[in-house]
Amino acid sequence: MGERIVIHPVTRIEGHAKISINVDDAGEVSSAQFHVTEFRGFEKLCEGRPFYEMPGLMSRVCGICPVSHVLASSKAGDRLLGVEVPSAAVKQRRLVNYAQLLQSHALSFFHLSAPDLLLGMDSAPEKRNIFGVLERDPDFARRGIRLRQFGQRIIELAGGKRIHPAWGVPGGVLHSIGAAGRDEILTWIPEALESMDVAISRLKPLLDSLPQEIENMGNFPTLFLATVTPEGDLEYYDGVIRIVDAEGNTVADGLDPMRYATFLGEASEEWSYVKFPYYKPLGYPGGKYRVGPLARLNVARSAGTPRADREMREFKQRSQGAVCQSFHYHLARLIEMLHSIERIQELMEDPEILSEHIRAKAMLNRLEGIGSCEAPRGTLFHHYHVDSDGLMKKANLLIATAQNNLAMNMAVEQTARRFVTPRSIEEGMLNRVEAAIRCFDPCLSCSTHAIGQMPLIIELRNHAGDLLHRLERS
Amino acid sequence: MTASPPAATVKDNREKLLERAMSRYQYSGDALIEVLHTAQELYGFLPPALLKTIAHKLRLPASRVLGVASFYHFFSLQPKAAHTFVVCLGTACYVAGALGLVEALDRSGAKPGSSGAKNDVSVQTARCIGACGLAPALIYDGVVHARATPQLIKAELERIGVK
Amino acid sequence: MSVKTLEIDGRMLTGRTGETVFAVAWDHGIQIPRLCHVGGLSDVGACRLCLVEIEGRKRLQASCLTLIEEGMVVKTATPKLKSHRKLIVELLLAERNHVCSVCVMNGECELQDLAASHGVDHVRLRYQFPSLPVDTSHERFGIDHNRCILCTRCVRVCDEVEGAHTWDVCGRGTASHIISDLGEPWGESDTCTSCGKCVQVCPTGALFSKGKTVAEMRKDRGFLKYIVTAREKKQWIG
Amino acid sequence: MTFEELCGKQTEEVERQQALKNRIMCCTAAGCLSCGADGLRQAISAEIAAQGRQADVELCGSGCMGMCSRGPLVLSAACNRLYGNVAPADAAALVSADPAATETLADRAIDLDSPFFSKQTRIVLANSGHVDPEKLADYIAAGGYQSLGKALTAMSPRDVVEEVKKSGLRGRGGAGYPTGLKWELVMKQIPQVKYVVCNADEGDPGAFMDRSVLEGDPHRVLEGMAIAGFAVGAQQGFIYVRGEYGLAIQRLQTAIKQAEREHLLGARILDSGFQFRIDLRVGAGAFVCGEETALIASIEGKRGEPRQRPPYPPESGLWGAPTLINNVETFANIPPIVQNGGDWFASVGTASSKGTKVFALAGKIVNTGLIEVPMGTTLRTILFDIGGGIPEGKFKAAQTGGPSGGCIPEQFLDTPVDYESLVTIGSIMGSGGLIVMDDKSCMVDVARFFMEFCMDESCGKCIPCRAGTVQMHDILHRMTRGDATEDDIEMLETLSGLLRETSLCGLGQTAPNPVMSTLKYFRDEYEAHIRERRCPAGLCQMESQLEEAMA
Repeated sequence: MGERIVIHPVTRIEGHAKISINVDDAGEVSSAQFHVTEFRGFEKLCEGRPFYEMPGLMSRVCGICPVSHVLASSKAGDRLLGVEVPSAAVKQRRLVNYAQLLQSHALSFFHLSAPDLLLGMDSAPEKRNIFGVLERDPDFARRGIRLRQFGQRIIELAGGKRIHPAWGVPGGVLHSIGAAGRDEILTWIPEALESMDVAISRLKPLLDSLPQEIENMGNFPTLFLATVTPEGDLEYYDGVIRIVDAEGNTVADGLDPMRYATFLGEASEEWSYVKFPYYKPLGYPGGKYRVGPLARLNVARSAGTPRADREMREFKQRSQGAVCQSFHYHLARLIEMLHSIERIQELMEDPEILSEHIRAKAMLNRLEGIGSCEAPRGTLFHHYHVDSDGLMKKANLLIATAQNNLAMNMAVEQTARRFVTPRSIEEGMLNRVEAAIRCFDPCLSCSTHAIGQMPLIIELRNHAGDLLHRLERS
Repeated sequence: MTASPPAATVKDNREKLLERAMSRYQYSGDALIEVLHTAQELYGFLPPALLKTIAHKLRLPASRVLGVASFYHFFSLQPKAAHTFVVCLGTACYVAGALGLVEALDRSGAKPGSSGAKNDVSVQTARCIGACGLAPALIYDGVVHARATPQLIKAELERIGVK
Repeated sequence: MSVKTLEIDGRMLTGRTGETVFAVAWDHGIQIPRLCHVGGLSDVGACRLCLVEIEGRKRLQASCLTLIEEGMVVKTATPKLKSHRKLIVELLLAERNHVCSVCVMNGECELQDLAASHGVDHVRLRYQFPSLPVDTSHERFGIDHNRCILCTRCVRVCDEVEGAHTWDVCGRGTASHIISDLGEPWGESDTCTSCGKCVQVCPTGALFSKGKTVAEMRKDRGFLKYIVTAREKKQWIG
Repeated sequence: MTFEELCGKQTEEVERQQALKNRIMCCTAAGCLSCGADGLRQAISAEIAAQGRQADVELCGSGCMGMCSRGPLVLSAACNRLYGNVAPADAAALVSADPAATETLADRAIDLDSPFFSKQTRIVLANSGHVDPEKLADYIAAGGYQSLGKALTAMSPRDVVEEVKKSGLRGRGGAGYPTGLKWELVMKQIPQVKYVVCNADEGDPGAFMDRSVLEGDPHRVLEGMAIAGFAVGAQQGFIYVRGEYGLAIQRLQTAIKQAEREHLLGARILDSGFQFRIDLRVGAGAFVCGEETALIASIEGKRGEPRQRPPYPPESGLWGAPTLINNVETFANIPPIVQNGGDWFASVGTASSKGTKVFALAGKIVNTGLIEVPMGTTLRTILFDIGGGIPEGKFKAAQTGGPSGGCIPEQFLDTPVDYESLVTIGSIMGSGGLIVMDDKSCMVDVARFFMEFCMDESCGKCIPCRAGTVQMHDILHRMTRGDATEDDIEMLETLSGLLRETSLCGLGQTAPNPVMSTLKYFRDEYEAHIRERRCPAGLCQMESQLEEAMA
């Protein structure tokens, strides 16, 4: 008799979702799905609103990566105005984007994933959280918390508040970081760099102790998509899109993000509120691809900063061709944090960061605008249509978590097949299924625009659909 | 000599009548409501162009004219349908089951405040037409029907070809 | 000019004949809440926030319309008045879609301030969620009906100070809304002088300058008193 | 025309009428018109011609005869009989007035000695049913314009005001402010230009007294206004009449023209120095215009939005001038008061409420129609003796005062109907709508109905009324759908307090009254809707029931 395990709510991810694991008559896992059960409808919500409001409105999509939405939204607004954003404003935006990456990755790694890594996949669930980590390794945990604080502090200094800053506007930004802000940020840098050294050197040996997990939790060939500089280096704010395959070969390069719709398709499935984007030339679901830290490191030639480049060269050695193990999202995340800190230092040393020429003003000059940037979890697109008065007619948001959706489903299934034995369910088995999801650090509030916090549920069902086991945590 | 008279002589008579009404009140802004009454009598409803004319003649701001016209339910800014049902929803009629009449009209696709499916029936509700002794009362194309029933409405709708 | 003495909130105050209770109170630092009143324009007594208790009068009185009288005893902040004001603010918040977080006036809004000062941390009433439009057809300004509280300051400033009377109220009751001319898009108004006075007097983010984003709008009302005084005293002559 | 000529005209007309063989009065009030009075009138007229009786049989239209439930009504003067449910086929019998022929009508004859008539006292409605509203001569024959003549020839303005004060007449529009005091206030104002306004914007759902008076006896109102104009020193009057009252408007227009032609209105009235014009202002469908400051705004051509009082209209009304505003019934009481004296009027009614009151009986009652009783008559007398009781089922409540009033339960049936007593039991006199409800009426739904009315009619100027009525209606609506909680009752009470105390005008201030009075007397019905999701009257369709029906 077939069975189905449902993990609902999935914990330690952003947002809420459900995993169902289907069990066949032989008692083996036959399939698994990652459902996103919430719906928010931001795209509908903004219809009829002035496009100038979008950065402020879109920053509300998510409490973790509001900056990314502000940036993509502001950039779409730049296009609607048809202006060239002053270079000082671009630097302000870049600064905050790095800060955002830093704080979001810190949250994902130290708060959400470190418990699995440091305490073990099978450790007691009630200890498997940041407080457990604090107990086991207070210095490590505190460094994580401080790194996140650093990122948030930059956002606060530049954007005016820590979350949902509405400082990005079409045409530029509202205010600059200012001399005092710059000075404060510079004081944080040495500690931050040191913390990254600590974290990276701590993670590497841990990875060596988890070969089973690395090889079986989301290890499969897909395409990887990310923004790079025209030269092919790591780039988060503005660049071209490059796609590589599992072997590391470039499939497409120099793609204009403005033309995303020509190479990315969006499918949907009735069991989930998240869309399923795919690379058009390879069709659905063959054109599955991954975005985010792992994809960016696979796609980029080099980081462009000395410390990160050193780590990146080593990282690329982990696999022939592209690194396909989703578990390495964790390491990629740390390398990106290191890179971000280096870039922040560079920006702080650039005198133009204090320039007050930070906003280009214009009337509405285009009726369609697309803005894209690299959010912590991957490439983000905002696509707006407005009427001649500048009121939103239609918005399409293509979000990183959605782009990883196909891969996450594959990872869930792979992990379930390998680790879940339906006859004797143990908590640790299900935790691995969740951990597979956490590699991607999905942000469900973004991808579905959900309200509130609803952690994930796992349900085990037979093939008649009867519920056999249910795990719910909040 | 041309056969057809010049355009000016076939000028709409209604314009003259409206003009006369306004001059009777010395084009005073205070007479706005009276003028709107006359205009609606003549034209059936109050389209924007008509409101604009009235505003100019009475030397009133256009927004004030629309503000007044839209305040009073008696004035219609939309053309009237060919057939009008007014269901009295005064207390006596309400207690006597006037809602049943509204429902009967509703079933035929004619909703209060809107025009019907074929755009030739409009349904309105009134706050007491003063025929409380005859509740529920219905005004169908200007004629008061005492103790109206859903059956009566059904028959009338069928007669004018609304299903 | 004769002077009258009255008691407001236990303080003996004086004011000139013809002054309102509201004006005398504010002159002496007693800030009676208000939304429809703005200095320099006529008063309509519509928002009911400035209601006060006056000894010997059965009903609460709108202080912006009540002239001071010798020996009057006024209370402006009794528990009853406060609870009424709080509920009025809640009624406004539930009436239309006031989403502070994306509003240009966030942090500067008079309605928001009132909600904060009256402890409105949640609304006990059902939100009505009407579907209302935004009109940004004007070259420089926009009107978002979702944020309009129908205080009619814009109508009055346009009529009384600018003299254009572009704005008025259309419809009635809960369907009331502000219109320009015959309800055309603002940008098509042939009476609007684009002076922007309406935008400056609007207490919320309903009227805003285009291009301003969330929390960016700052409104200046000082000009009103200046214009009105200048006009009364004909300061530009001589 | 001089006063003497007027008196001569009266004698002449009375004699002419007495010489006739028969006068057939056919009720042409809106009620009877809607059940075929027009066709009946044509049939009788044709019959008179066919029988060649034009010389000695006269057909007249008349104002409301009261018993609307039996319309169309016809009064035959020759046999002093009132017939109900008359059909065109009865024309021959009516015209001939032959006892044998009228036999066919016997079963439809209405007993004029029944309590419906005997328990009434008709002052305001004295002419209704006896005078043709479209004939000035008829009104004059009935003593019309004698009071105006008396005032102009034998009294000073102060005398008139004193007489009105002495009568104890109070405003019949609702609040019951002493009419004489109001007149005195206006009279004492210094400005030369003053106005008299007749509020005929009768908007309460379920009230049609004013309409009946205007349709049935328009000259009476004109005469009352002219006397008021003389007393307070105004030369211009306005009648603000509901746009819905087409027939009343038409008859008023006719009446004004007739009166002007005979110098009973206009310049040099009855050859005296007094001049008084009356203009009609037709309302356009806004209940709030019944509120005096809104009415003023409307006459001035503006949106009918009320303003704060004071200043009251007697000080600053129309265009800032002192303005006397009374309603139709109040003005209709004036000619008899001037004619018979204030003391005579004060002898009718109770200590604080003098005279009579006209009520429009409607709802679940046998004799729906228009009645007039002395102040102080008990509800029981009105409903069961005059009204004939409840047709089927059991009495539950009587609603007075329309949307500003309350519901009176059975235990107060013996309360005398006067201004103070009604307020004591949570209702108001209002303009005179009296709607009877039986056990099939749901009191929550009635409260919802009135709140919906107030919500629709709120002008939108002040927030408590504009937004508060919406919220109160929302709660009541949810109650009738079984979708409310106990907290909602509390919120309903809180909102009621807010509206009552903070609304700008009477509409908002009194809008909670129906809710408050039903909550007071029928709280169990509210609780049943909330706790048991059940409508005790079986009227409300509960959401849960609807869902069941769908499934």
